[in-house]
Amino acid sequence: MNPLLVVLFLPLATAVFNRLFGARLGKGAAAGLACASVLVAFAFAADSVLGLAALPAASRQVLVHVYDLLDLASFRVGFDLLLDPLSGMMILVVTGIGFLIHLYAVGYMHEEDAGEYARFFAYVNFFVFSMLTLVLAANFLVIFTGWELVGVSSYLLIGFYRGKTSAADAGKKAFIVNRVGDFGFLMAIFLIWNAFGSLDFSAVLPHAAALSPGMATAVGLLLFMGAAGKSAQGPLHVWLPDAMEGPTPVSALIHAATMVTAGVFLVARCHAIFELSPLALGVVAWTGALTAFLAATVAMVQVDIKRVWAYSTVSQLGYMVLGVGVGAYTAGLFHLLTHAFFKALLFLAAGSVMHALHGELDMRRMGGLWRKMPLTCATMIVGAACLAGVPLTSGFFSKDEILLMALRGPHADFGLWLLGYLGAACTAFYSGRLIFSVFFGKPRDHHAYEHAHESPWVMGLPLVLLAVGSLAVGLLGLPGFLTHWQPFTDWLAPVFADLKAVPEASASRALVLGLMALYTGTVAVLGWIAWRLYTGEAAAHPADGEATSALHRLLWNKYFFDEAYGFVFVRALLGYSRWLWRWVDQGLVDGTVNGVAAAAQAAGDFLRGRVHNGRTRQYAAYLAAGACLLLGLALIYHR
Amino acid sequence: MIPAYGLRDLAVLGPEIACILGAALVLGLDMAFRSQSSKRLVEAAAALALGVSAALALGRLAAGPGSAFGGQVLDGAVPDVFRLGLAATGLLTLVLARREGGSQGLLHAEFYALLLFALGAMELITVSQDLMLSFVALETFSLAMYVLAGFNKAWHGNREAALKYFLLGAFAAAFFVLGMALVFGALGSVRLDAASALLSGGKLAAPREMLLDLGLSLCATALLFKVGAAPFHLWTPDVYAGSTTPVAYFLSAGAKLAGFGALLKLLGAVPGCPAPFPQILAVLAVATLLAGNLGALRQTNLKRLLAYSSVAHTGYVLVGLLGLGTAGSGAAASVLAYTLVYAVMAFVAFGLVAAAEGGLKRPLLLEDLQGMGFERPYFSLALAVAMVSMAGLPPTAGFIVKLGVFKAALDGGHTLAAVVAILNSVVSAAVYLRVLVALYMLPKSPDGAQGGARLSGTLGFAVVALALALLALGLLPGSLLALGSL
Amino acid sequence: MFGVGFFLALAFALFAVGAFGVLTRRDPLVMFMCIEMMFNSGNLALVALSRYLGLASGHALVFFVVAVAAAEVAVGLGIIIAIFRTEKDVNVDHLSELKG
Amino acid sequence: MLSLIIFSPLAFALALAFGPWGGHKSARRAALVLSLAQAAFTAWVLWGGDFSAAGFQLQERLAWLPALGAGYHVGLDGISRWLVALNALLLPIAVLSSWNAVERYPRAHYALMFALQSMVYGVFLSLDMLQFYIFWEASLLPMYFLIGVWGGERRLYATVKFVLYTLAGSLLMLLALVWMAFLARTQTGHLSFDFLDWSSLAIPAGQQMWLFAAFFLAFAIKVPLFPFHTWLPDAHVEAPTAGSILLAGVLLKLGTYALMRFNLGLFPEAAHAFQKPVLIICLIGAVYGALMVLVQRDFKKMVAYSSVSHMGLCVLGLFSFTLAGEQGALLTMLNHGISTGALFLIVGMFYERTHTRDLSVYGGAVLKMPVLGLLFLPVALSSMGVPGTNGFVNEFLCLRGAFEAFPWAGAVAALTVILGAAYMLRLTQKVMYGPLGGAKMEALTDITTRERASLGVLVALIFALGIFPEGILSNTQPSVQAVLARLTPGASTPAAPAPAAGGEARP
Repeated sequence: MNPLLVVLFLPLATAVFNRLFGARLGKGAAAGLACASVLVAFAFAADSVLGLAALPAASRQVLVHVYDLLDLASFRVGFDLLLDPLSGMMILVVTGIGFLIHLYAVGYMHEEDAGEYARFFAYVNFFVFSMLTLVLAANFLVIFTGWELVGVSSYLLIGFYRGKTSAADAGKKAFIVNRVGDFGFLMAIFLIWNAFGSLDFSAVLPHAAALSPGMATAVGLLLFMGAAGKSAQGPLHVWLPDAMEGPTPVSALIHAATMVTAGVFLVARCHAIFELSPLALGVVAWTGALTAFLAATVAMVQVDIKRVWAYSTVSQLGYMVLGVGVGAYTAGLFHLLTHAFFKALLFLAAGSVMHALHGELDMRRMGGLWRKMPLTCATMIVGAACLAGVPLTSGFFSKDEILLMALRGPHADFGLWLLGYLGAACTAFYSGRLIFSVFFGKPRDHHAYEHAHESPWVMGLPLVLLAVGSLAVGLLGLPGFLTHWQPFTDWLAPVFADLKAVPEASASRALVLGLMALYTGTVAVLGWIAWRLYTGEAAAHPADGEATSALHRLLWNKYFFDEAYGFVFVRALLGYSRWLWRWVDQGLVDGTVNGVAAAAQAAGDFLRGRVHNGRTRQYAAYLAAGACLLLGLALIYHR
Repeated sequence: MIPAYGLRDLAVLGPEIACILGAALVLGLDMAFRSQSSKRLVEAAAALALGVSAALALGRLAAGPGSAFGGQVLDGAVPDVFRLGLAATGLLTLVLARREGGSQGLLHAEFYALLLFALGAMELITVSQDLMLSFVALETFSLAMYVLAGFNKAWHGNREAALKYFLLGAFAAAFFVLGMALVFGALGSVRLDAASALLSGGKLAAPREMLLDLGLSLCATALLFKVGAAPFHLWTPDVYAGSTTPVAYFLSAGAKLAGFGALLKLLGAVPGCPAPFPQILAVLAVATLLAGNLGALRQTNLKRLLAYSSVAHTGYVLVGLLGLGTAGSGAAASVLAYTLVYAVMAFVAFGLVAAAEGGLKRPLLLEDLQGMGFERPYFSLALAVAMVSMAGLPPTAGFIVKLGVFKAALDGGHTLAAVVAILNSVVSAAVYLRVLVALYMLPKSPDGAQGGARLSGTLGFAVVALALALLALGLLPGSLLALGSL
Repeated sequence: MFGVGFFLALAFALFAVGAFGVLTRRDPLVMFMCIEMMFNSGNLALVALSRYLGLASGHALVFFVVAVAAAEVAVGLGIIIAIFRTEKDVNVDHLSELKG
Repeated sequence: MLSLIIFSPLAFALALAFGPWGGHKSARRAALVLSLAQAAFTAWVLWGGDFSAAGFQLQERLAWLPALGAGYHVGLDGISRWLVALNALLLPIAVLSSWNAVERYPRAHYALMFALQSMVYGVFLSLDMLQFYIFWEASLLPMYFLIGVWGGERRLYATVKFVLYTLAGSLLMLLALVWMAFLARTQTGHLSFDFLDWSSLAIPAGQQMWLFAAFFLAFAIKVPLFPFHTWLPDAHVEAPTAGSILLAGVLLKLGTYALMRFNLGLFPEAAHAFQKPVLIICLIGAVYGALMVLVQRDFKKMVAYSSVSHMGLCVLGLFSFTLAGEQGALLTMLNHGISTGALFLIVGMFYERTHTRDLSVYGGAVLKMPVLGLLFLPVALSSMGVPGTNGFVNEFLCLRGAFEAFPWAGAVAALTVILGAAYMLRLTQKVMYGPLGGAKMEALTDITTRERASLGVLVALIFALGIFPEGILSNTQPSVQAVLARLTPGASTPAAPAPAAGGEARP
């Protein structure tokens, strides 16, 4: 049996088993089973990837046909899996980081009862399965299947705390917003089907050039609509911050490390189509850049630490999208990889803080926690450094690469770079702000502070591993002028072999170094500002609803996206539907039906009351009239 | 030259003669035995006469068409089946009278005699080829029916019904007389076969043809009055409601059979049924359907509801008549089948009304049926079958015959009339569903009739058997369709 | 000058008058007499046409009609008298309890 | 064999109505056993057919009404096979759903369900159109009683509306049937109601329009398509659970099945002429239905309106005249039966416990009913068409078919993907999640083994059909392709003779 099947179906099997019987097994067994399945999946994934690596670079593609999904005479599509460098990288990320997060969750969720515990792990395993389906897909139908299934598991996990209305709302919102994107994806699939008569990547992507420019643009934009939904790009980003209603490991796994990167993955996967349309690529890049910048500005004023990381995730996803949008697929994917590590780390660390403070998430009530939880503090600082792009961390290299490509890549634009740069500056500020508010300065809520404690080792271990990973992963993609050892680029090279120029050639070493210096300086300055602002006794946090300026109010309310959607889509749509129901359905359509019945009854009443009134003479009159009618008709026909 | 008539001529009229002799026998027996036991004897004699009449009709059916009295009487398959149906209707009326006749003051020899006279005349009109003969027959059975409608003089309703029926019936008959005069003017005779011979030979001058059509239209008025076609139908609800239930049944089923038998003969005078007759029939059919169905829609008195329903059914039969001009449309057969099945459906319905109203001092209302569905399962099922059949829904005989009339109309090219008629079926379904609603879906009404609605005795047997027959004919309608090959 | 047309017109007029009477009078007896008039208008037409066509059979028909009308009188009077006896009031418009 | 399938439930119905089962316990037990036996027998028969070819299998013919050219003629093909199976499947489930809910006149209740099943079988299997019509109309009556006797507060209004509305449509079809028989007479010399005879008739294009319209109206009301749908919410809301399951599960399918077999199969030219208007109606219906669901406050009404939306999609697929669309429509018939059946089953479970369908009372049910929560989810996912559940496959294929025919149609229809998620999740959340809704929710008890079994079977099917759709699609394909072949212009319709002067001329 192909190891990929184990990778894929073992988590599914465990998920089903745990969901059905996990509650009876007890917590330990359920968690153990779940973790083990992901670890085994990781092992098999690693094995598969190593096997792939052993192949010559040009033929690194393994196609696995599981069974036929649909067979419509001239059109067939199967449940087919494709292992290539791109999906190989992704399955390692999904199972690897997935495992660490599972491990973390063993500790994090231990207060839940056995049933909930098993349910949690079932859902998470199911998510792993869904995500693997997505990345391993060899055709558009399977990728759409995975695409939707991660949506479902995300929905389930966001709404994990089923008794909470806000959790259920957030899950619903996530799913519906994603569905808006899926609408585009579905249309793109149909267009591809029309154009190629097949949905297999192997039949579509190598022959993408056959698409007319207009069609390529349409397909690209529609695909990106799907990608934007899943990767929380503006204006479809609104679900991601709310998704933090889910348990923290979920935020780390799904809403930071893996699922949300699916959009980036999709664009990279279909780059052959995007490359045909400068317009589509432009939309991708500008969407990414704007999202990166705007989300970073919002993150600067939020006080809920998970929410800060959520907006940060939106922003970082913007960078990845910007990367693929400017044609720097490798750079975008590299940021995906580094971000997976450090954002997972940041969320887990935030979870650790939250765990220590019994669910407290408001950074205004924290402070000075480094004494109580040094490990969490240290690892979170590592993560934040990566996020902020402190030199020599992985985030520094990956973000740097993207910005460079925005300035000098094949589809570069100074505006893109500028937005990216400003976003990076904001990132440095909010990362610093969060770290300093939470761990440094004086405790602002003494009661909470007194009861704070470091997390157990099952939570600590993943933090450490992820911190190490966050730092180390940067080595895979050092800038080209430092070393010729470029494992990441080389590994993905076969996937992007169809692209024309080697983009980096256009950037001089001086420019690269100059930009690095600029970023370093910016990070240092903004970090210092954050330190000054947020370590004091009365840190510069305004209270809820207290706006210091119009700008602050704008950011605090996240540019009023939710309100706008609430008005346009929810209230207007519901209002319209209600109107439609009352006046059209009940009024016009049903009214016609009932009106006909009422008219018949009225006619019946008329006949009974007026015509059959019991008077013989009237009856005789009708009789005579009838006779006249007959005679009249006869005469008419004989005229 | 005086033609010589013989036994052969009498044989053709055998069924009628059996009825008339039966009537005489009944009266004679009543005079001979003025005792309580004579009631049964009289009843048996009447039944016997009707049985003989039916048997003779069957014999005539087997013997094939026969002309008698110089062509004034012409029987054939269709009239013979009408006669058979009339005799059967008479028997069913006896069954009904047996159940409630006592309490309704019907069990007198005169009742049976009048019934037999009426039936004899009704059978006669279906074979008559001579308008004068038809007129005499029409008046004979009409007079008998006026009396039957007012038979129970103690009932106020009976008296009013009789007077209304009489005045309107006589009024309608006057139109027949005038019509007959016009026909005579056109043809020099009142023989239908003469008309058909002249018309098909094209030997009739245009003004005379017009006169003939006017005359036939006026004659038709009286017949349409009898079958209850709008706008000549207004008497039906009042008279049915005012009469005793057996008489109401007889008025509805018997008059329909006889009236349509006569109408078929009348229209047979105009071969190919040229204009204006199809137009007249179409207008009347639509008017009748609307009047009957819409009138019944809000009716709560069950007998009135059945009266309106009888009007509506007349409408459907008229739709079937539309096909008369087209050879092979099976129009006559569809009319025949429809009226026969109507007689059965009406019997089940009126029979159940009779069973339910037992001892009730006021008219039976829909609400009296409430809650009976599961308490009186057989009663309710039989009524439900009758209602479904009347609504023309499968799998009942009502559906098959309705299909027949629609088919005839469509074959005659009267698509529009067929569409209107079929949409009327929705209204009629609404009417009959109300009965089912009352039976099965509403709780017992506090002032509803108590006790009655037991199916027992001859009536119970007949009602259940005929309800089953409606179902059986719906599933295996071979015998109904065989009428088409007559 | 009194051709068949005249008689036919007279017959129609009589018929119309009779019908008008039925529709306007309230006494059942009078109504019934009006109906008799309608019958007889038919008879008149028959006789006239019979003469015009030179056929005797029309006269024979008239006898049938007269006979039937006589029978009708017998039954009709019976019914009307039965009503007279019990109701006292013989306005047909008042006999309208059966309706709806 | 097929006749046994059709008439065995009728025999069972009589046995139940008049048999020796006095109390409601013995009646329901008998009903369950009989329905399971019936299902097993049907499954056994269906297994035997050969569905690699398009023709009708297991045909049976009897002379019935030779005078009218109507006979008794049944047959089974790939299209009807699964609908028959669905009908067999849903009866035991419906019986189980009324287990405790029906205490008044249980024998009559179960007998009517069997009678309904028999009529539905008859519709799916009839190849003689008069016989088809008889079954079609006769299927109204059992449902009329099921709603009218065992229904809710406004049952009379609902049931009378249901019967009259559907009757109004089908009566015109009756005229069209007779017209077709006349056509057969003019072309073959004898009246015929046989579908196979009709398939080879050359119907003048002008007449096709009228005939198509008459058929379409009947079926559109049954489906029901917008704007003929208003009877459905009323009927569903008032129907007892079993009635709703059967109504949504099989009765609506009569309409779509008949559209596919007769409207498309007999009037290809008219079908092409009507394609766009019908597609537009379907689009309106699909989106409009979904919007209606969004604003309902009644649990059952939501599910009912979602049927309007789903059936709009189904007919959309049908009228795309593409293989994907037809296959999708056929799958929709099955899957909608399963998932909406399951939804109504769930509504019934709640109603039995809370005696209210007002959603404002609901909330947090999953906390009290974890097992139901587990089984509810796949049903909801299926209804909104999530991959892995059956709902996805049919939705995908229907949309695909529409898109293939007219991209705009596919695009508009795909809005239901979003709206479907919106309303289904809203429903799920209202009922299952959030804090407990109140006293009525506090008193909830989780579903019993009986309820688990019935719902579990449906959920298992939801997954099975979602994961292996080919299991069904592969053996419906030949029959569906045969339908499509007739629709392809010039493929199989013989040249139509010049129509007689004037459209109204008699055939």
